[in-house]
Amino acid sequence: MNKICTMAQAIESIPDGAMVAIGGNTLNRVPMEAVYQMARQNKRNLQLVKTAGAMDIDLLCLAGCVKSVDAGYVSYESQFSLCRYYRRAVEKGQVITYEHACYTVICALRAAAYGIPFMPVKGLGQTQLMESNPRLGHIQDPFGGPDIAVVQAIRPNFAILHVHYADQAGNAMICGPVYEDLLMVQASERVIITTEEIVPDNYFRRQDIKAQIPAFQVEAVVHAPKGARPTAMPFCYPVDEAEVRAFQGLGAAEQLSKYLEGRREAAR
Amino acid sequence: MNKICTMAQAIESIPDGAMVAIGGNTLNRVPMEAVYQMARQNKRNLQLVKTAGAMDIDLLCLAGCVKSVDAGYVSYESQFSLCRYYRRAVEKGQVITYEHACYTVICALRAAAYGIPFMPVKGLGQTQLMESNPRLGHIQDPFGGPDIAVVQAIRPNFAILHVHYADQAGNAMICGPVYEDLLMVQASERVIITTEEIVPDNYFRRQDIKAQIPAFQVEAVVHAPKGARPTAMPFCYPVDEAEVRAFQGLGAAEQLSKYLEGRREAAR
Amino acid sequence: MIRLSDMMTVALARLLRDGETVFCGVSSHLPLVAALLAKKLHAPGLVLLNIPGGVNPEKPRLSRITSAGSELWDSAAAEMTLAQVFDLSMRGGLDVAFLSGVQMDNRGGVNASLIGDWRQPKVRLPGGAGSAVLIPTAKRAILWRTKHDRRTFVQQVDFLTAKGNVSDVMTPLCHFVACQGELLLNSVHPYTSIEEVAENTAFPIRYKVLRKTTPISDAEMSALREVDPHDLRSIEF
Amino acid sequence: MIRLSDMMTVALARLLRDGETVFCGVSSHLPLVAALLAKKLHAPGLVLLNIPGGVNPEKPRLSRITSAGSELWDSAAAEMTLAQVFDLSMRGGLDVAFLSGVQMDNRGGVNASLIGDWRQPKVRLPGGAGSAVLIPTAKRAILWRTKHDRRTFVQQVDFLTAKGNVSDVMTPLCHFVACQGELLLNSVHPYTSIEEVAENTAFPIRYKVLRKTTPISDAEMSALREVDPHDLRSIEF
Repeated sequence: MNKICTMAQAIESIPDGAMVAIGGNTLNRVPMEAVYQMARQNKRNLQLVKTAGAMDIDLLCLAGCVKSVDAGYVSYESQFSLCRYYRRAVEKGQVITYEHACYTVICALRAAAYGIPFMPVKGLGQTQLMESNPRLGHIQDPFGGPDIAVVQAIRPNFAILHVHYADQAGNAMICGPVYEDLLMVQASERVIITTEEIVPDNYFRRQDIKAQIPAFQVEAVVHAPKGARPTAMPFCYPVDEAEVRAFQGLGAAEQLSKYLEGRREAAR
Repeated sequence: MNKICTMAQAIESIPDGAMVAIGGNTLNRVPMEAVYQMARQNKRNLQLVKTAGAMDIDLLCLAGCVKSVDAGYVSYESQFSLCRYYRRAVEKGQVITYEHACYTVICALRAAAYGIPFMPVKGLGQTQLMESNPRLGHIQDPFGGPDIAVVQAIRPNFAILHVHYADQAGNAMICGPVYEDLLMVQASERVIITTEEIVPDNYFRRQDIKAQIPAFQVEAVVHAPKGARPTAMPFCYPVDEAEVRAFQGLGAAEQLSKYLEGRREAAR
Repeated sequence: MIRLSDMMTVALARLLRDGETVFCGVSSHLPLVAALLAKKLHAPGLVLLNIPGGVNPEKPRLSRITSAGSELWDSAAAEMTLAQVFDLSMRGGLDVAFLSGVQMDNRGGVNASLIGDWRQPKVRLPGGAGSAVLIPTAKRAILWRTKHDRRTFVQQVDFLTAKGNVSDVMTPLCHFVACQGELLLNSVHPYTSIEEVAENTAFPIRYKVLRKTTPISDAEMSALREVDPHDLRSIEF
Repeated sequence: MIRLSDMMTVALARLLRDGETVFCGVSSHLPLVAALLAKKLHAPGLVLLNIPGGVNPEKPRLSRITSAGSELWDSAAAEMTLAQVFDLSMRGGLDVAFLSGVQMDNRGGVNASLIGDWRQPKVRLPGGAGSAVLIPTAKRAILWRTKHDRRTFVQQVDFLTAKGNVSDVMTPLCHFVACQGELLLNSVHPYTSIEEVAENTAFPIRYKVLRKTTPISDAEMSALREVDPHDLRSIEF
């Protein structure tokens, strides 16, 4: 079955209010072209899920697409500083933060992948996350040990990932760091893959090259060369610093559509 | 740090009574040379852990090494039929079976790997495993859902795996099916690797070849060419059917030491 | 002369639909061949899942000794470990699981664990492998057993290893389907009769409409020979 | 003239022991360089773990933009995903976690979440990343912060993101160590004084023996230049 479609088609399948897990980490291998498209399509009330997000969450907050964020960390690193659009939206009460340790996001996704309602988590000792995040709780050990913290399952409606290679059926492969991408595939109801390269049908049928993501778990494949820009794609391209700074300099939501139009031109 | 040692040295580190997870599946990539050595060293009261075992468990039962077995399946497949030494030991009350679904072994190992006392398990519906296996129980969902089954963590003292490549520090790689081996590494306190080949120190420092097992998790590396025989080693050798049949034909424990001596000669 | 193994394999293959995810575990040569046959015939998009973790191996050269070996991995396009296949079923994404047992009753109960009392078993059996979690969570659990006798098809299993979403039971003699929690006879294979089935079954045989299993077509037979040239479907007979 | 970033990096490196497993997360250039420095100097068997999952990358060419990128993966011998690194800490196998925060108090409490009340935060901060689970489970959680002022070292944190096994806190001015649940001043860096530390700290400064931090040796400085030729340890200054 050929699952290749345009970015616009793939993103159109995401309804307002959907819970969406976004692949990559901070400014590394983020499906930014898909993020841009969500903003262009003016999505509303998205519930974002990520361990450590940066420009993806910041942009969707600026665009007004976001209802809530489940994450352990939302910020650029080093000189790129904080996500100011995200901050502003949270401080104004427009976006709800479910603050996690990155690991409780992982545990919540694992619970969804394993089909269980919650996952026990070691180590949540003295932390006010327990009171501020309703997805966290405590449970008795039925085998007589001390109580343990638990996190409720998070089952995103969609996972969107940017990968190096995918075939038209949806078999897909990431080179280098996988971050939480593979777990997101297992945990999510539907998976959209954007890929640097579409490979021939038998590309993966070799002893040494197996897709980490089986086709049957994938709903849509979008050919998106440079689809992670301006974030880094390992072995392909580094962070486009000028582009990140241009985005950070926008200031108001009104400037965003022009920026997105510019990005569309650049992608041609 | 050079962790290479002899099979005898590696196995000597396992005390009587230890809980030992054995890699591979049925007659596939089982660390049989290590299993033979456990029998030769006359271990006692071992608590074996495996999803699907065959000759490994059968042999250790014949040798009288076993106190208990946590497994989902203990049998040869197709024409090799049942594990009769294991059966006899269980029926005589010499060996305790903690019967699992293969998946509850996986969940129990995951719990150990994740540092939590138990793991919720979907799907244990109507089954008498719940009453026969004390490692299974039930728990309330603190988020208001229905009760769910749980399995207690299983943290083996040792995992023993046979791999294709390892360096002297313990970085190790399996080609082809990994079964539960990598999970056993995460779940166990100490890890013994037996390997077809010892590779040079920088073998794994390449983009496309990464060890799946990091050296720091490994305690001992044994160079054991054909170390999975008579089970199959993918891409190396198939099941040695004659050898399996010879073992199955032994009948009594008295014959075993001669068989093991023969295997020692063959390994030279 | 129709061989029992051929009839069972073909009849199992017919139960599988295009696009379904199908799991075959240890010691499961016959359903493995059935899945490959279905893929060849009417279900090219069927997704075969297995213990070694090879998703959809392409024309695998099956091993006589194991249905959990690397031959199911080598030609696969993607990898999905056994743990992940179980997870898939747990979250409701597995369409079909093939499972077996030593005793089965007419309520879909399966015993693969032991004969006698579990506190002191008379006979220790191999164990249910994935049954206890797959039979309740797979959308359809299809049971198969290469023996059809009164020791297998019992009034009540000695030990309930698993019970749940059993949809079909395939034997050398017939095909049962589950209907409101009861196994009803759906069809008897061409070379036998309801009397022979009843004689070899310890629970009462009930049915709505009694059918004969459709005989094996030439196309089915030739496809079967192609996917299983070494007749591994017959090793348990 | 000793640079603050050099002094902090060297002092952090000295805290690491040979053979320890050490985790550095996002936005952690300074401790990342410290770990590489320790490995070069006195801890060749140190095991560096990180977000991209490269175990012990060999002479990585660090990125100015991220401490979670593939440059930490490329030259690694083995892979261990972030999830697995967390798991390692959860089961008691992580020796050292480097973490930071925006507010820290003298009981080892860390705030990386928000300023104000959590129901309606005045300032939303990045979040604790791994802190809430790593600080209680790593054998030693070492905190570092490139600013030393009264807004950082507070009487009481606005929000407790994490607390637990904090063993050390390193700042541009000094080194605190945890003793019976309290942060005690262990040493002040050569270019400053206890008065300057006290002036810039909102909690009372207590100590058992007051030491000066050992100045950077020539060997340390030359190794530091080698592992961090592009001075990434200074990007937050």
